[in-house]
Amino acid sequence: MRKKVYADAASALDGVLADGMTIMAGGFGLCGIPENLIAGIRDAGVKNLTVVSNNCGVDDFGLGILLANGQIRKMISSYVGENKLFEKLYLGGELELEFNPQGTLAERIRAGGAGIAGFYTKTGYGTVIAEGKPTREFNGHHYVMETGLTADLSIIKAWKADKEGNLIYRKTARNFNPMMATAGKITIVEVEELVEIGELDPENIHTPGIYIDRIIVEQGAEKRIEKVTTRKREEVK
Amino acid sequence: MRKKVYADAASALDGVLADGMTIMAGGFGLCGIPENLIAGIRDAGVKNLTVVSNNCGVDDFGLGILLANGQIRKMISSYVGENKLFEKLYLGGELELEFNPQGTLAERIRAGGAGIAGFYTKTGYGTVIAEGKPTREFNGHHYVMETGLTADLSIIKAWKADKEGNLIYRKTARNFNPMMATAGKITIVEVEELVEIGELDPENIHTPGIYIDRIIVEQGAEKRIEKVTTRKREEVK
Amino acid sequence: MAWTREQMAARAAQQIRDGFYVNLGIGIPTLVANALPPGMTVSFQSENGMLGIGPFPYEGEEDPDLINAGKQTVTEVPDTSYFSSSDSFAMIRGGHMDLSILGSMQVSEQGDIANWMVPGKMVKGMGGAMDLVAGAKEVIVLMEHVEKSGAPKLVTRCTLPLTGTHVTDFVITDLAVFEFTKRGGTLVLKELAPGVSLDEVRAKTEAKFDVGLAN
Amino acid sequence: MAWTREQMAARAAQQIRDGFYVNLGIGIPTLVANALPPGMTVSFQSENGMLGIGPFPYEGEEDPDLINAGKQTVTEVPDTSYFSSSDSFAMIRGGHMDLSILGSMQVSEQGDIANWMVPGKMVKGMGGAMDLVAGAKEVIVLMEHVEKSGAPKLVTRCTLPLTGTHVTDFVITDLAVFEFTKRGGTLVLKELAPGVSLDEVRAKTEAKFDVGLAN
Repeated sequence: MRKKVYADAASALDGVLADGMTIMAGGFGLCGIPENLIAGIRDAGVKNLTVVSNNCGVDDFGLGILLANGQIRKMISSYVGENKLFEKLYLGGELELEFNPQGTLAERIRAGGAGIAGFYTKTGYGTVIAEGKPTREFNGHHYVMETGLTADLSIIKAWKADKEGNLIYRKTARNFNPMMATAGKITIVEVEELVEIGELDPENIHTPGIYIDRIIVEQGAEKRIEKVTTRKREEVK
Repeated sequence: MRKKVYADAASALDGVLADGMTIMAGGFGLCGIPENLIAGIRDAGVKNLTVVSNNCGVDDFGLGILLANGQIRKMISSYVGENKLFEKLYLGGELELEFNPQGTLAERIRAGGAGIAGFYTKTGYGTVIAEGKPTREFNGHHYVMETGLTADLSIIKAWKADKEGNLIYRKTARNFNPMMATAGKITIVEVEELVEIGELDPENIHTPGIYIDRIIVEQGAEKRIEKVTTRKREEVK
Repeated sequence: MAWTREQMAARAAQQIRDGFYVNLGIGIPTLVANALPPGMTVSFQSENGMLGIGPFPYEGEEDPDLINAGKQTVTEVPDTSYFSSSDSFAMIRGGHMDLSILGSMQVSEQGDIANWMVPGKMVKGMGGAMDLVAGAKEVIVLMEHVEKSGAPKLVTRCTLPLTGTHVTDFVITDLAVFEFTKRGGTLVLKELAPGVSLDEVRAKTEAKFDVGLAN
Repeated sequence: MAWTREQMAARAAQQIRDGFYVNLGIGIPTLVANALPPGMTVSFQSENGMLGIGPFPYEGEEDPDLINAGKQTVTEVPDTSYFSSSDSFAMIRGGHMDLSILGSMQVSEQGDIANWMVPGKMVKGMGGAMDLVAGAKEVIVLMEHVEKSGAPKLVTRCTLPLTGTHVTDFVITDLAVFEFTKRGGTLVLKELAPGVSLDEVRAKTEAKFDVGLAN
């Protein structure tokens, strides 16, 4: 029997957290982030974290709450523009920052999970991103070598899981979650709905259960929208 | 308007074939192979082909019919053991052969479609596969550099397509088809069923339409099984 | 008279061909979607993992799981597909996007783009911009011709940190349209906004360019 | 008396822990699935793109779209998932498979495996074997102790072309069970088949090994 289902974030995080560890956190902006697990890490108080995540939340939500709590030592991200606290900590030298182009970040995580130690991309050639990295020419074009990325722990968000950990994501809440699922030594998923094994369509499983160690059902998630943009409804004739 | 749907293999292949070209052909064994498109290439008689495919069919079926017709100059494959004609042509010097480990072949094709010019894998380090290839050490382990692979044409097989070319595959007939869809300069898909745009679930599209140039509906496919293995039905109580 | 932002977007929309797959950056480029002539089939991609982007949702129908790369709420269209960030950038990096339209702070006469970082200011990050300029088949920069300070943005060499080198095909500003003869080739002035003179463009452009105006 | 193929498979099955994800090669390894003790949750992976493999189908229910890596018709189980070949080998190469059980022609005392090619004979190809031995957390070789000619298959150095170097953890033959102390470490004899003597194993083994038999 595989027992992957845990009662809540605290129990799922029990025994896997340590000061100084590297954590990958799924999501793009505030979309598809594991809210309960982030809160659980805040409550656990673990420190000196290196966090790999495309963004760093906003001041009072998402990974921003770990920043505010002084738990993050270094971020590996592609964009952190939505977070004023980030700016303050960074400029004050309290926070390390490694920028990766978004596609390079996504590919480094995929590579880490896929046993690819390094790969060559055109992205960033001739820019500051390539400084100090090996380069190579293929068919007359220049490429930069980037390395695979793994983490001690990945915390991700999915829409549904079965009890084996087979996952499906919803719309653009998929984003970085599938790759991070593969790149964590331990991967914990937070889902909106847990179903029995056999209820998900085997042809449409986005992440096979082999990548998932622990599962919790999300409780009281806010699912905040960063930028509400709408159009006016046309007049009904 | 995108007009991707063609009447049959002959019309879909019209204008894209040339002697000496490189063709990727989807499938694993005889499972998930584009039968109509292979027959169309045989009928077109184009020669000196380099064919990238995990296997080479059997003597009278699958890519075997292009071998029999003397159209293939070189194969890039991981396993060709099911084909006696292959052996004869190869030993007679009429056929070039490049073996890739199956995972390396799959990853090279994915890389080719994804703009990754090269990558480092442990697979094959210290074996004949690594001869002449750059190697590199990452964290004390040895890796071989393999290059991305693209083709002039990819012919693939899917279960369903909508008219935009969004695809879903069926069971293990998926295999190499999704990566090859991304790595062909032109990609033609052969499907069992064509549906209207909007009929496929956007969360479960295995290959987005951007990768698909031409679509045909399969006619009279045999879907041969290479090795029928069954168990006896239990007695009904 | 210089083009408005909407007119710049409309001019960029003219570069889009029927059937194109297009990625629009944030800012002025987002206006391009609304400027397309009717009857064209164009799919917009968002690098957070969506191909086939519809308009903003009706009020009250926003879905927190459905946003574009600018983090704005959007909607599906009938041919929408969703995928992961790695699959999304495989699509971008692999050269499958016909066109990327994005803003910039500087473009050099070699087609280098600098659009992600101003030294001394807080660095927000490059997001997907470096992948887009490296990967798209065609790159159009949409930007004001000069800085608020009046400093030229079409420059001999970018003084700001680069996003990519030799990556620009087309530059559309509020004053003029430029095209590179090829990647890393020569910059050519193709059009002037109505009432804008060649002299004004020369005065406000540091980059060397040829004049290839249609008459 | 030497172990039968079924007994070898049963011995290999003892190495499988509850919850394991396992890839079985063709030949004797396929017999391992039937030798598992009841009550264990084990998922079998097939490198052509399937996790969670059921038994062979009933006669008449074969599905041409549902085969294993040996090209045999198989069935689904309730937790089956399907994926592409690149995703499948990402799973294998990335170290996510707990165990790979495969046959071999030779295993060296350094744990090198040679199982894909005999020079002079027609080369069939390595298929997924090189990826499996390089990627799986644990690799068990199941093979006859000697060639039909009587030549040892546990050798000082492989004379056949290699599949991987320093990759073997466990070797189960019809005569004995061996374990490597670690990857690339020392080969240790752990068990003898009933009625098989240490002398017989010594005589039929070229590879240097320590004796660590339980009493």
